[in-house]
Amino acid sequence: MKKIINDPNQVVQDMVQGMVTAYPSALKQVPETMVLARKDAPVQGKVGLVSGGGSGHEPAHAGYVGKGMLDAAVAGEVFTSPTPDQVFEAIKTVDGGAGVFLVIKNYTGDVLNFEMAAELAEAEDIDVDYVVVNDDVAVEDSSFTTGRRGIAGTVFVHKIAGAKAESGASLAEVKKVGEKVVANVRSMGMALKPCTVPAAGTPSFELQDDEMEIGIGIHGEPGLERKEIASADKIAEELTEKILEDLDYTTGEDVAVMVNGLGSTPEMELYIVNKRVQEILKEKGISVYKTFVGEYMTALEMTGCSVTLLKLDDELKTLLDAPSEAPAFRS
Amino acid sequence: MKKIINDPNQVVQDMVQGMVTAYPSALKQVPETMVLARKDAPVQGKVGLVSGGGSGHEPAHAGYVGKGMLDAAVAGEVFTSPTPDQVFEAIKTVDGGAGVFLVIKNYTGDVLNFEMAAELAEAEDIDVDYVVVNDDVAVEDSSFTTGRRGIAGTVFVHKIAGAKAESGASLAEVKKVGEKVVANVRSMGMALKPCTVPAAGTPSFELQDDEMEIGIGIHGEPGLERKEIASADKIAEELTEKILEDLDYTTGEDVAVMVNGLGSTPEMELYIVNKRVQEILKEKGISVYKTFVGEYMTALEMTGCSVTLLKLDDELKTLLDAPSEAPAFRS
Amino acid sequence: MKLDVNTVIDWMKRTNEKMQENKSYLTTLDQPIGDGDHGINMARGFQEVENKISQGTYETPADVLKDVAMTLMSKVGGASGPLFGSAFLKLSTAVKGTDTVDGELFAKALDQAAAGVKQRGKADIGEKTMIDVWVPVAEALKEEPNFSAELLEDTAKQAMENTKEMLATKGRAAYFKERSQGHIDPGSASSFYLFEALSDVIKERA
Amino acid sequence: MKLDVNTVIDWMKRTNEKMQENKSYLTTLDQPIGDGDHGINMARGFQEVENKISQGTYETPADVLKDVAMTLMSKVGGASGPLFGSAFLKLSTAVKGTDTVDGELFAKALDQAAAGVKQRGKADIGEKTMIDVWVPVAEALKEEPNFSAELLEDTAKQAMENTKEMLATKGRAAYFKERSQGHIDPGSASSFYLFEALSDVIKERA
Ligand SMILES: Nc1ncnc2c1ncn2[C@@H]1O[C@H](COP(=O)(O)OP(=O)(O)O)[C@@H](O)[C@H]1O
Ligand SMILES: Nc1ncnc2c1ncn2[C@@H]1O[C@H](COP(=O)(O)OP(=O)(O)O)[C@@H](O)[C@H]1O
Ligand SMILES: [Mg+2]
Ligand SMILES: [Mg+2]
Ligand SMILES: [Mg+2]
Ligand SMILES: [Mg+2]
Repeated sequence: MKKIINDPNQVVQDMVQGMVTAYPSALKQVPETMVLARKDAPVQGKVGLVSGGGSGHEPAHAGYVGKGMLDAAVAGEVFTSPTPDQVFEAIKTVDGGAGVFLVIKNYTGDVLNFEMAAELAEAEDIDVDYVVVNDDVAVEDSSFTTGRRGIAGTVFVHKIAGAKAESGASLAEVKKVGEKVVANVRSMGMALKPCTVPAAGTPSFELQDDEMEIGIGIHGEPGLERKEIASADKIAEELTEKILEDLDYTTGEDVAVMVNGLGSTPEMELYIVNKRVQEILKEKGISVYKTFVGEYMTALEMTGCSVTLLKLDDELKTLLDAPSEAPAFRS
Repeated sequence: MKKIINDPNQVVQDMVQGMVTAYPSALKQVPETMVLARKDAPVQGKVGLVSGGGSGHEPAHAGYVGKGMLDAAVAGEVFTSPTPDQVFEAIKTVDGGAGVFLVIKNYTGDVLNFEMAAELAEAEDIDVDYVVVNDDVAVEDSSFTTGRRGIAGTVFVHKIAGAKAESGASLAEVKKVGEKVVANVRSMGMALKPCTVPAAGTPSFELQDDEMEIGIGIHGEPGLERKEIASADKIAEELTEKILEDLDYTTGEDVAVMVNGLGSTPEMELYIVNKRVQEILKEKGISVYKTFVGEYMTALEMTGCSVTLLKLDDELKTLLDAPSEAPAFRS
Repeated sequence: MKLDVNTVIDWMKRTNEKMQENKSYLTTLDQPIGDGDHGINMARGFQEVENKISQGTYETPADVLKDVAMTLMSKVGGASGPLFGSAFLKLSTAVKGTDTVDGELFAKALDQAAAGVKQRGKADIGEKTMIDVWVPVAEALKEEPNFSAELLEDTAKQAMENTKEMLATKGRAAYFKERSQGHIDPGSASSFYLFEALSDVIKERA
Repeated sequence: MKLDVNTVIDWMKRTNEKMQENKSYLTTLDQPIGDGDHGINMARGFQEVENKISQGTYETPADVLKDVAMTLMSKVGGASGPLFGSAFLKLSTAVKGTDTVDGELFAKALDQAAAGVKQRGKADIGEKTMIDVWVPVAEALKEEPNFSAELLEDTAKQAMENTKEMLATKGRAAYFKERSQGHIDPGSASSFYLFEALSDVIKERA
């Protein structure tokens, strides 16, 4: 394992320290926690937005803390949901009297820990509500399974629910728009090479030199199949078409596109994927409102990418465009 | 070689296509070239800013094209400076009558090709001037050598000279502030793992499992030494101290810090490095005005990072903070 | 079998030893069908448990078990933190007010703990989770309140091994569908170590 | 030796063959002490040269050499593009107006080409660059205007090999300092192929 770290068991602490010292005028660390909050939290009268999850997805989640987006992010251990008490600290920190909204990615651990935090908060009379993001079309939704995973589409939920909260909306209104994003966002990922959890020290899975994994999750959990590596065009087609099969994007006005790197994919390659994604959408008569190419929701140093499409209406467009001062998402 | 590409010989074309379709309202491609320019170029009466170089450093250089930063970027083949005619096309595209300023990284190829382009432009009565960025302290400056390399500090030159040009300054004024940045910026990098030029197909160098290379260039050219891999703290110390030895940062008012990922370093690790960089600066009584952590000047999928320090005065602060609409540098 | 406060403390210390010893093995189990952190989670959690209980003074088994529950909930995270936390909280509640827990009461407590995990995780037996160890162990003990250390260990071991051929439908392993078969469920393995530790402690005291 | 327009065309075609054949070898030379693109650059450049000259009709050697120069300048980039471009531009200028270039004129032209590379690259002999092939070749031919194909090839080869032990002080290899020693300079190797191609063509015509 070759990593630029100090102690594999201290990576989250060191990282949080590195984040808060990078943006001292924007962020503050809630003492003795792995919670980073807006410097001016709580904002009185505004719904507070909290998200978080395991670490290793940087810039998610603390990179999205800032005016117009999240009020706080909670960093768990690498790939491990934070504990209820940490989430509860975040909730208390951002509660400005209008309630707190949680953005949870759909993993058993995240759901359990955030729900328990919500119970703790309610016991202290803080209004809490939440949305569970499950944008990954790679894994089928059936009554059997845990449901779909939350991946890069979560960033759009942060942005749009964040803008809504910033506009002074109520907790119910923020929840409504959060659910609207979840209903209209779909993603799918793929990988060429695995990642290594620092404290584990060995790669989380193996792929042959000519193999790729289609439908990968952001912790290395696969979804669809392993097969021979294909061209960027074919990869873009496979991801995009699976998304388009799942939701009818032709009925919306426009879409937002995100081509997200999973950690060690050169940005050059993300743009090469985007090239074909844009062509496909054009061929299908789906018009693109805005495109995001870069690392938004990573899986440590996994090599691969995901494609996300969000169907927009006027409200979502306005909120997507609204100003954000979050370090990793400025608009 | 595992890469998400189509044809190793078409990566630059595909990437440029992917970039312009990602930001169609911000960028335009000069027909039949690898030049991406501001959509509204040429801006009449404004000094035009052109940079570029070999590809593989994304988001540099086209990610820095936009109001407040570059007017055009020229993409050469991977790690290969663009040819004079391509640079000349960029110059012609952005010339709004007030002259054109070139930001060149100090590599023989870049200097030769950009200088030749400047000659071509002067032959057509376009005023051209330039600055050569040589921020890398890893390689010694002596009359013998080619001089120091230009690496991540170049991004500060783009930002600050870009803001100056946007303010309506003359070519001479833009050059003056460009040179001021060059005089006050120093960087140094290191790597844990090499990168692979797509058309070459094999890694550009080898490092043992316990080895790192200190002083690496953004094409894999080493500078100082190969040695046993050290902790993030030690790495941060070595890079930062080499920079501080080279220039007295205590005499400026404040510094800007950039911790730059070379391609496949998890963002988590960049923040871990930043943690120690900030501590060191604090220990030395150097106060930090603004910090940038992320991928600004990459080397394909090289694993490693660089640290850049820029000594600021009031003018540089104002220009650093000025608005930028470049996709990869919004402020 | 009789569990007094010191036996419970020893049980937890022995469990911690096992989690530390098997940290990489548990992580290895979590790599092919999960996200490769289970051993790290368990080792961190039970180390914190050990730190916590070696500082406190306890009167009853329930007091210890409660601190274990709270520590796991606040130090582990992931899926396993709240689930093991819930299990210990139920154990604690079930034996509240008793100085010495006998086999019958322990069996009852285990049954409630297993039910707690099911409820928290919205899962049931046969879904390739730790439930597939907790439920069979609870059932075996219910049938034989004077159970031996061997029975406890064998039942837990067999239950853990039975998860190997199961198809996961809950937790991260569910994403692997058919590919989840042929691998032991990591949470079932750590649950086995927990019961093996108890068996060890009972044997020593016998 | 006499170079007419067709000989020059053949020379360029043969050079292209060699650059394609040795593309990965040249890149391999550029990896340890450069950025690993030299073979790619040369192969791209001379393929474009071949495409260009097979479309045109040429009267004199100078016409061909000028197109070669312009093509290399506009299709290669990097350090080698402008440097090889300058060399060919100087060759073209030096033989302008001549239908058949004899040994003496060619030697003079090479001398000017070498000077052109020196000037463009602000470098001199002994700095482990292509100059260390161009200059020795130019000097050898100057001394022996009736040079044989063998002399040309041997001189170029020896010069290329001499770069191996040199310490680079210009170009990317300069960053490697002592570590640049023990490696042949990639631009010297491609320059050798260029002269070897000429030697081949002369032999064939003899
Ligand atoms: N819904 C559930 N109900 C019961 N147990 C579960 C459930 N989901 C996961 N588990 C247990 O948790 C274990 C994984 O724990 P761990 O790896 O620590 O957390 P995570 O899955 O969040 O990474 C699984 O092996 C399984 O035994
Ligand atoms: N200043 C210089 N003068 C003469 N030749 C040079 C100079 N710098 C580099 N070269 C030649 O160029 C070769 C490298 O070419 P290439 O790899 O194509 O370009 P780059 O160095 O830009 O990647 C070197 O091997 C050397 O022979
Ligand atoms: Mg986990
Ligand atoms: Mg090059
Ligand atoms: Mg796990
Ligand atoms: Mg090179």
